Amino acid sequence: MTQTISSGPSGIAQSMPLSGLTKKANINIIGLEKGDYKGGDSTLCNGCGHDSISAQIITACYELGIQPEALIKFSGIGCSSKSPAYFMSRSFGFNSLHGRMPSVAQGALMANHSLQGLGVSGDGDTGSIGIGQFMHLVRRNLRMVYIIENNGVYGLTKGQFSATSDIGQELKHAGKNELPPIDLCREAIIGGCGFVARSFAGDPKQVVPLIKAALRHRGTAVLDIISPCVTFNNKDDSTKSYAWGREHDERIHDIQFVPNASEIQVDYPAGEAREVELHDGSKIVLHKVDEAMHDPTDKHAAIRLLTEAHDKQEFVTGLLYVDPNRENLAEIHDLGEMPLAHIPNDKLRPSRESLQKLIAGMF
Amino acid sequence: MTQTISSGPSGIAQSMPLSGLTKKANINIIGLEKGDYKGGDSTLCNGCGHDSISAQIITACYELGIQPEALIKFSGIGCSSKSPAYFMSRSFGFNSLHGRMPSVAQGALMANHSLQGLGVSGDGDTGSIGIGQFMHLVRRNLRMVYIIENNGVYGLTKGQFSATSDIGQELKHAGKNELPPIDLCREAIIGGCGFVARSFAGDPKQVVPLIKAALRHRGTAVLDIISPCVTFNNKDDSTKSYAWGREHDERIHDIQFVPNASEIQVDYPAGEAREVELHDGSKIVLHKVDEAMHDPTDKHAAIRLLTEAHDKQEFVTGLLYVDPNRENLAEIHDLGEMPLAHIPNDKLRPSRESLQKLIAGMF
Amino acid sequence: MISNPTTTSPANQPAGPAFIVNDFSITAATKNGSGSQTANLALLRALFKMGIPVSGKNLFPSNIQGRPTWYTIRTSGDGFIARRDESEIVVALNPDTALEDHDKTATGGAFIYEESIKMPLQRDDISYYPIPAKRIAAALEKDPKLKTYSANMVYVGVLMWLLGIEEREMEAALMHHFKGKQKPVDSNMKVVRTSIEWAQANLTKTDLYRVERIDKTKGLIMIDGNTAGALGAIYGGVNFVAWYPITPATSVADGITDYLPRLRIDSETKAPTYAVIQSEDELAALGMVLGAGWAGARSMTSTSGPGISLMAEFSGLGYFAEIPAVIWDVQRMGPATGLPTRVSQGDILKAYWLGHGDTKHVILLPGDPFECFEMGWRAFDLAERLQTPVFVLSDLDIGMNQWMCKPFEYPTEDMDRGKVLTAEQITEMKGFARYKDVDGDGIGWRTLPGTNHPLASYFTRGSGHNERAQLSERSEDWEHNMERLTRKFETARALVPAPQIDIVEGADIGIICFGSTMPAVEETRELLARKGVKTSMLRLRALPMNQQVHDFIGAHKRTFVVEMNTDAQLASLLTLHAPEFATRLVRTNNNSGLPVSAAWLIKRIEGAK
Amino acid sequence: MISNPTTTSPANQPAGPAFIVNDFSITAATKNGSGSQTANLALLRALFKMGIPVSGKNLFPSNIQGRPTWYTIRTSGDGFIARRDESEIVVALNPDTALEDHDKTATGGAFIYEESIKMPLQRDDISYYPIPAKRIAAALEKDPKLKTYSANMVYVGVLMWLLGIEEREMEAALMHHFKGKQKPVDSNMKVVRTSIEWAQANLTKTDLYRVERIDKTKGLIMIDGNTAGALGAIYGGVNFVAWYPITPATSVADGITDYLPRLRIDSETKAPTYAVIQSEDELAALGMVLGAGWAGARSMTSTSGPGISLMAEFSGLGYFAEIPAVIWDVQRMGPATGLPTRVSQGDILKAYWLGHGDTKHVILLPGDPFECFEMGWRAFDLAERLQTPVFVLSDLDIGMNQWMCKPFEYPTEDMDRGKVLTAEQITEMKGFARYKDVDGDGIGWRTLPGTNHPLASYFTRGSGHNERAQLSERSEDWEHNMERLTRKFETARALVPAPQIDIVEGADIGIICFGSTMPAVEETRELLARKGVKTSMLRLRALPMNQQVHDFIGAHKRTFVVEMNTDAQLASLLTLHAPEFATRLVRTNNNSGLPVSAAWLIKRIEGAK
Ligand SMILES: Cc1ncc(C[n+]2csc(CCOP(=O)(O)OP(=O)(O)O)c2C)c(N)n1
Ligand SMILES: Cc1ncc(C[n+]2csc(CCOP(=O)(O)OP(=O)(O)O)c2C)c(N)n1
Ligand code: SF4
Ligand code: SF4
Ligand SMILES: [Mg+2]
Ligand SMILES: [Mg+2]
Repeated sequence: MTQTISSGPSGIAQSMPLSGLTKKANINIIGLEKGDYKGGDSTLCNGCGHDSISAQIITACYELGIQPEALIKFSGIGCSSKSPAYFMSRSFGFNSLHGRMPSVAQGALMANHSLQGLGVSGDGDTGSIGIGQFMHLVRRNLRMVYIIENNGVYGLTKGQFSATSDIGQELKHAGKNELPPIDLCREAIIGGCGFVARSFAGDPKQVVPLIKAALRHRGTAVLDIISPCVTFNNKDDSTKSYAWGREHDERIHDIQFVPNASEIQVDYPAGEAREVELHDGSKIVLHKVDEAMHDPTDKHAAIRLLTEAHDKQEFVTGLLYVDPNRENLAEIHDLGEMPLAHIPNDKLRPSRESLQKLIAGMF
Repeated sequence: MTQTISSGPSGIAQSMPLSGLTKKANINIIGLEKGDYKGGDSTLCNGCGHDSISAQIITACYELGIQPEALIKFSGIGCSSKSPAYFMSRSFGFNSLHGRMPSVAQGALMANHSLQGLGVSGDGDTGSIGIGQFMHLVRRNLRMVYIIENNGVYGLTKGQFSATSDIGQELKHAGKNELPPIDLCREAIIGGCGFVARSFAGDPKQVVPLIKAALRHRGTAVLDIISPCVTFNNKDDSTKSYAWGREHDERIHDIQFVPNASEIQVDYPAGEAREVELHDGSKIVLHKVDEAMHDPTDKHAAIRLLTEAHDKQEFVTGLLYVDPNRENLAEIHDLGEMPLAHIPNDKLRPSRESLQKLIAGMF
Repeated sequence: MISNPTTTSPANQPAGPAFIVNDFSITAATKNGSGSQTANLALLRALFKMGIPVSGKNLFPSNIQGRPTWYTIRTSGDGFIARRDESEIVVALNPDTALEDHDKTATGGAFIYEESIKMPLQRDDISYYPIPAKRIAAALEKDPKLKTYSANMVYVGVLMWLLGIEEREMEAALMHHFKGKQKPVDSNMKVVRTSIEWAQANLTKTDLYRVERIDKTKGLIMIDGNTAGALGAIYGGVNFVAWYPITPATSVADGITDYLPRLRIDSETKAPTYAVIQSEDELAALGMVLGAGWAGARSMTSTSGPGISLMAEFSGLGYFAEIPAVIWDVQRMGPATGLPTRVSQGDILKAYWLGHGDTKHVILLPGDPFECFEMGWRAFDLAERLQTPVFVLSDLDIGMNQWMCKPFEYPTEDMDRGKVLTAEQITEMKGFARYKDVDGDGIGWRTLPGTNHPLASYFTRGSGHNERAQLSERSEDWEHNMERLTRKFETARALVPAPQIDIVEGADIGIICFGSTMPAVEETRELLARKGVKTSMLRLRALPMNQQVHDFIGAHKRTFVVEMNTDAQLASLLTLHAPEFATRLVRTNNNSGLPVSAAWLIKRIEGAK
Repeated sequence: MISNPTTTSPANQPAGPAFIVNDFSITAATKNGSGSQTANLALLRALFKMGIPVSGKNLFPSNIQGRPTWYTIRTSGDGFIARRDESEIVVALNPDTALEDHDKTATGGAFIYEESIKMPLQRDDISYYPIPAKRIAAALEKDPKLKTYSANMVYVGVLMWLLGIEEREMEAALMHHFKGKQKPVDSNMKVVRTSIEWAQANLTKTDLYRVERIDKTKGLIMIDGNTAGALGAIYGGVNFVAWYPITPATSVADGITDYLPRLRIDSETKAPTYAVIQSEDELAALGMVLGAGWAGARSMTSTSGPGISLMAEFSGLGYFAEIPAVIWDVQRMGPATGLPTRVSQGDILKAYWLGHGDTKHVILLPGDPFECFEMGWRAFDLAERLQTPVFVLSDLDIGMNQWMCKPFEYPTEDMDRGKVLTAEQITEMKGFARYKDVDGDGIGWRTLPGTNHPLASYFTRGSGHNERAQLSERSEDWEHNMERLTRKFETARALVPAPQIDIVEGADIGIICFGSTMPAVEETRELLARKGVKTSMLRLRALPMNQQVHDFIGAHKRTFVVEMNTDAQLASLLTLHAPEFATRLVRTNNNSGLPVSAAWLIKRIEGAK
C-alpha cells in the first residue's frame, strides 16, 4: 500500500500546489487542513526559538501539500531534537542519539528513498559531538532537509558552550569562551552540500520559503537557523540572541518559492529576478535587496562571504549556495522506483538453483 | 629532573642549530648523531610512502637538534599510524585508537605542554572515523605537528576507500568511488588552523623544511603529505600514486627553513624572497618558482586555491596558510612554565584549613 | 530581627498528645523553572538548622521549564533519611497535577493549595488550606518575571506558620542559599514574613503535624554528592579534567570548575595547577583523560550511562595499556537515553566489564556525599598505584539531592603517585621493562614522557606487547601479559575499600547493598529489629569483591541483594563471586526510578518469608 | 593433461607397513604478501579432492608484507579437522624463521628448505630436503615481481612428489582457485611440473609420510565462514548493509559486495534489491543499520571487537526502541586492539550485555561455515520477529580459514517479517499502540514509516515511553515496559536455535562448548572414548540459554566449559544460568590466540581428574 504515498527520488512534485491557490482555501492541495500538520504540545520554554521553527515547518509542509505520512522526522538529542514531537504528529519520527541523527537518517531513507526526510538538530548535536556524522552525511548527499536550530549553547543540559558559541561569550560555570565557532554552513558547502542556507527563527518570512525550497532539493539541504535560547543564551551580546539578531541580521536577499508549472510570476517583475533551477524543475527566484548581491551558484563567493562574516562574528542570512546537479545517495546506488523496504520476499531470496550452482563450485 | 629537558610553550628554541653547522658536522647542535633518531625496523611494504616520511621526520628532528626525549610521538591505527615505531625510538610514543589520536594528544600535551608533540595519522584515521576529533583539535589549536600520511585508501585493512579517495578511483571489492574527497587542508584552515601545508612523500626537498617549520609553530600544524600506498593504491590513475604525483605535483613555491639567529641567508639571493615570521621568531623564506605566486597569510586565497584544485582533483603543494597569532590551547588555559605533570603534590592538595572553611559553610 | 516571631504559630501552642512531631513528609508540587528550588532548599536547611534530621528528594522532569516537579522533605526524629512513599503535608501550586497531588495526600494530612486552583475538595480525612500565593506575590513584587518566583516563598511562610519552623533559621537558611548576600535574603524574607502574618490572620490549624527543635543534626553537614565528589577530586590533586555535559553528572564538572580557581592557583606563580576541558563528546573526554594520565597528570572525567557506552573502547585501551584515569559515572535510568532525571544503579555490571574482550575494571561505590568526597581523592591513589582506569559509581540521588552526612575528612594518607621511575633510577637500573612484574603484584614500573634518559622511553599501544612494550603476536607473550593483568586485579582486590559490615549475632537474614539504598536498608533493619527480626548487613564499597563478601553470604541462610535495576546486576556479580552460595541470594531489586523506601524493602523481605 | 604423472613418486611405491598415510600435518613457513596463499590453498584443496579430510589454518601477522606467516594443513583419515600442535612436514622458505621452523619439526618428520638458506642441519631424527625454489622460479619466470610468487609453486611440486598428491587434483584445485581461468592455471602448473621433475631427478625420499586417495570428503564442501555468512545473509534477503572495515570481519562485507550483483538484481527492473554502504565508522554503521531496520529493510553490519565497543550506545538504543538489526562479530583477540590476526571468543559476555543500563541481547553462535550460512539467514527472521538487534558471534578461525563442512542447506522456512501492521489493518483496528503486548509474548506490533494512514505513525525514542510510544517519566510506565522486555527475552529463549546435545549413557563428564572449538571437542571425545572415558557434550548455538543447558549441567558430575578467552566468560554465563550447579562447572579456557587442539583439551580434562 505504501507504494502509493509518494514519488521516489524526484520528491513529492506531483502534489505541488498551483501558485497562490493555498493562500485562498483553508485546505491545501491534498485536501488537508493546517491542523493535520500539528504536533503534540511543546514542553520547551516559553519563547524558545525552536518553537517558532516548528511552526514554520508546519506552514511550509502545509502550504506545499506534503503528505504527512510521506515524511519522516529525525532528530538527535537536545531541546531542539525534542521539537519533532511538537509538529506533524501524523509523520513518523525517530528521536535518535546525541549527535547520531545523520547515520539513522541515512539508513531509514536508503531503506525507503520514496519518503521525504526532515531532520532537526542542535548546534551541540551537530557541531560538537555530531560534526563527524554531519560531514559524512553531506558528503554522501542523502536527500533530506537538515535543520540546525542553532542557539550557540547546550540548552537541555542547562547552558554549556557548543562548537558554535561566540568567542567571548560568557556562561555561568564555564566562564568565557575562547574558541572560534564552527560555521556549519561553510562546512556544509566544503563538504559538497548542494543547498546551504542560513536564517533566523524570528523571521518566518524568510524561513518558510527556505524550508519549502529545501524540501524540493535533490540531495542534502542544510538550513542553519539561528534560534535563540531564551533561558541560557539570550544576553544581548550574544550573536544568537533575539536582540542581537534583530540588529545584526544582515540580509542578502529574500526568497519567493515558485512552484512548478506556474507560468507567470505575478508579483516579481522581471529584470530584478534571478532564477536558480532545482532538480525537480521548480525555481527559486532571488530578489536583490541591497548592493551586496550574492550569486548562490558561485561556491567561491559563498565561502568568501561566510569567511568574512565569520571573522567579523556576523552572519548572513538567505540562500547561500545551491548546486542541484550532484547525484544523491539513492541515485549513486542506482536504486529503482520501489523502495528497498517494499521489495517482496520472493525478490529478496535468490532461487534454490542459484544456491546449488554456488555450492557446486565449492567442492 | 624533566624540567631541564625542554622549554615550555616557546618550543625548543634554545637548542636550535646555527645556520649551516649541522650540514658539516655529523653530530647536531645538541651533540647527537643521526643514529640517535632512528627507530625500529619498519614492517611496512617495500616502497611504502610512509617510510620515506619517517626518514624525513628523522632528518628534520636531527637537523633541528630536537632532544628525542622531549618529543612525544602520537598515532591512531593504520599502516601510517604504525610508523612512529619506525623513527626516534628514544622518544615516547602513544599508538592510540583508530581515529582518536587527537584526544589522546590533547590530554598528554596539556599534562606536559613543555614537550613537543608529533602525530602521524592516515587519511582514513583522520578523514573517515577521525574527522570529528580532527576538527575539534584544530579548533582548540593544541601545539603539535599533525602529519597525515595520505594515500587515499585503507592500507592496513587491505584496500578500501577512505574519505580522501578520488572520485572515480576503483578498488577490488568496493568498485568505483563516487563520493567527493574531503580536503583535510581546507578543513584545517576553516577550522582555525594556523599552519597548513601539503606535500608529497617523494619530495624530501620540500617535506623536510615543512616539518621543521611545523615544529616551530605556536599551535596545531597540519601537514597533509600525499604518501602512495604501493600495494593497494598505486594505479597510475590515482592522484595518490607516485606516477601521478610526479606528473601532477603542482608546486607553488619551495621552502628553505632559516633558523633563528642566523644572519646571512647564504644561497637565497634577496629580492626573490618573501618572509613569514613564526611565533618563535624564526622565519620561513618563500621562493617564487612560477607565476602562480601564493601569499600564505591570505586565508581567502588559500581556500580559493584549494577549492579550485579540489574541483580539478589536483593538489597544490607547499605552505598553504600561516597565521602565527592565535593562542594555543595551553596559552588559552594560562598554563605556567611548569607542566601540570610536574607540579609537586603539596601544590596539588589544598590545605586542611581550606577544607575546614568550606565545611563550615555546609551546616 | 524579631527574637521569636513564631510564638503565635498554632504549632507552638503546648503540644498535647495528639501532635505528631518531627516525623512526617512535606511535598511541594510546582512547575520546573519556576524557582521553587530556592523555597524548597531553604525549608530543608531551616529544618536541618533546627536540629531535625531531614532529607530532600527532588523529582524533576527532563526539560527546562513548565513541567511538573515534586520536592519532598522528610523530617525524622529517628534520623531516618530514606525516601518515604507518602506525604502528609502537600503543597499544590501546579494546576496540572493538583488533583493527583490532592488524592495522594496521606490520611490525616494537610493539603495546601493556591486559591485560584479550582477543584473538588471532598476528602474529610485531611485538612485544607487555600493560600493566595499569587496575590501576595503580586502585591509585593513589581517585576513580572519574579512574581511566579516569589509565589514559592509564600508557601514557605505558610508552612513555617503551620509547622512551627523558626524564622531565624529560615533567614539563616536563605543567607546560606544566597551565599551571604543580604539583598535577596531581605526581599525573600519580606515575602515570608508577610505570608506568615497572612496565615496567622486567615488560617486555623486543623492538622496535627509540627516540628520542634531538637539536636539530632549537630556536627553534620548538608550537601549533594556531586559537589562532594568535585571537592574530593580537588583535594585528591586532580589536575586534568575532560568532560562532556550530561544529566545527572554535569554538576560534578561544574563543582570542579567553580572551586578550582579558589583552591588551586599556585600561590607563587599565580598559574593554575589544573586544566579543565569540555570535550566534543565522551569518546574524546576519555581519550584526553588517558593521554593526560599517561603523561603523569591526575586525570578524570565525569559522565552518565550514555557516556559510559561511548567510553567502552577507550576503557579497554586504558585497561590494557595500563593507564591511570578516574571515571565518575553518576548513574541515571537506562537502557538507552532512558530517564535522565531518574535514579538507577543499572551500570554496575556494565562498567565492571566495560570494553570488548577480557577487560574488567576497578569500581568504587560511594554510599553518601561523605564517601563521594573520600573516594573522590582515593580514586586517584588507586588509579596511579594500579595503573588502570578506576570508576566511581555514584547515582542521581546521592549526586543531585541534598544529603545529611558527616563532615568531610581531610585525606588521611599522602598521595600515592604509584610506580614511576626517574632518569636517575633508570641509570642505576640500566634501563627498564615497562610491563615486567618485578614486584610480584602484577604492576610494572612506568616512566613519564619527557623523562630525560635515552633508555626511559617506551611505546604505548593497545595491541599485543611483551614486557618491553614491544609489539608481539607470540602466544606466550600474550598469555604471560594477561596472567600478569589477572594478578594485578588480585592486587586491586586487596587495595580497594573494604565493605562496611555489621554482623548481628544469630541473624539468619543478610542484606547486601551499595550506594544510595543505604538509608532505606538502615531504616529497614531498625524497624525489623523493633519487631524482633535480626538482620546482618554488608554494604559493598568497591569491586572487585574480597573474601569478606564471600564469607558474609556463607554466614547467612538468605541474603537479600538490594539494588535499583531490572536485571539484578549486583546479584549476578555476587553469584559469580560466591557460586557455592549462589542459591542463598535473594534478588531484591527495584527499578521505579525513585529512591527505594524502607516500606518497600520490608515488604520484600517479609514477603520472601 | 597427463592421466597419472606421479606414478613415479616414491610415495606411490607399494606402501609397506612403515608408511604413515593421511595422518600428519604440513606447515609452510613463508613471508606474508609473497603469494604463498595460492600455493597453500591449492595444496589444501587438492588433498580435499583426493577424498582426504583436511583442515587449513593460516597464522598470519597484522601487517601487509614481509612478516613471518605459517600455513598448516592437517590430513586426517579419521576426519579430525582441529588444529594440531606439531607438524611432521615443514617447508621453510622464510630465512627469518627457518631455524625455529627446523627445531619445531616433529621427530620422524621432513624438513624441506630453500637451498639458499644457510643453517646448521644436525638433527638425525628428521629427513632433509633442500630445494632450489628461487632458481627454478627464476628460470621459468621473467617478471621479477612474479619470481617470489612462483617460488611457492616449487614447494607445491616438491610436496606432491614427496607425498604423492595427484597432479590432476592439483590442476583442478588451481582451476578452482583461479575461477576457471586457464592461463594462470597453466603457468602455475608449469612450475609445479618442473618442480616434480626436478624432485624426481634430485631427491630421494627418506621420510615415511604419504597420502592416499580415500573417499571421506564425498558430499562435503570447503569454504570459509565469512563467505558462508555473506551468502547466508544474501539468501536471508539482506537489503541494507552498513559496515566499516576491520580484520577479521572485512571479508563478510566483501563477500556480500561480491555476490549481491550476481544474485540480487531485480530481474524485471534490473535495479539492485539492496544497498551497501561503507560508513565512516562503527557508530555510524550501526546507526544506519538501525535506521534501515526501523524503516523495514533487512539490515546488517559486520565488525570485530573494537567495533563492538563502539556500537555499545546504539545497541542499547536498538534493544530499547526495539528495532530489528543483525550484527556480525567475527571475534579476534582482545582487549583493546589486541591481536587482530589471532582468534578468540572473548566477546561473548560483552556482546550479551552490550550497552549501559539493563540491556541484554540475543546472540547466535555458529559452529562452522555451514551454520554461518544458516544463521546468516535465520538472524533476520529472529531480528524481525523479536524486533531487536541479533548478534552473530563467529571468530577468526571459522571466518577466515577454509573449513570442510556440509553443503549449505537452502532456507527451510519462509521469511518471517515479524509483526507489521498495514494501513488496512489499522483501519480495522482503529489505531494501534506500538509497545502494547497484545499477544502476551512481549512483542508489540509495529508499522513501517510511510504506512499511509493517519493513525499509522508513532514516535521512536530511546527515552522512557508508554505503550503508545509517548514520552513518559512515570514509574509505572517504565516498570511496565521493562517487564514486557523481560517477557520478550523469554520469548527469544524459546525461539533461538537449541543447543546441539549428545548425552552418553553413564558419562560423568560433560563438555560444553560453542563456535570454533567444536572440532577439538569432537576429537577429544573420540580419543577419550577409545580410552574408555565416556563424555557427553552440549554445543551452545545461541543466547539466551534454555532449560536443556540447565539440565545438561545437572546431569553430569563435572562439566568442562571449553572456550577461548582469559576470564572464562561462558563459564560465568553458565553459572548465572544454573546457579544451583555452579560448582560443577570446570573452567577450561585457553587464550593463546590459536585454535585449541585436542591434545590440549585432553590434558586439561585428564589433569582435572
Ligand atoms: C551521549 C550523550 N552525551 C550527552 C548527553 C546529554 N545531552 C543531552 S542534550 C545535550 C546538548 C544539546 O545541545 P544542542 O544540540 O545545542 O541542543 P539544544 O538543547 O541547545 O537545543 C547533551 C550534551 C546525551 N544525551 N547523550
Ligand atoms: C575501531 C576500529 N575500527 C576499525 C579498525 C580497523 N582498521 C585498522 S587500520 C584501518 C584504516 C587505516 O587507514 P588509514 O588511516 O588511511 O591508514 P593506512 O593504513 O592507509 O596508512 C582500519 C579501518 C580498527 N583498528 N579500529
Ligand atoms: S533551554 Fe533554551 S533551548 Fe531549551 S527549551 Fe528552553 S529556551 Fe529552548
Ligand atoms: S599496505 Fe600500503 S600503506 Fe600499508 S604498508 Fe603497504 S604500501 Fe604502505
Ligand atoms: Mg544548542
Ligand atoms: Mg590511508
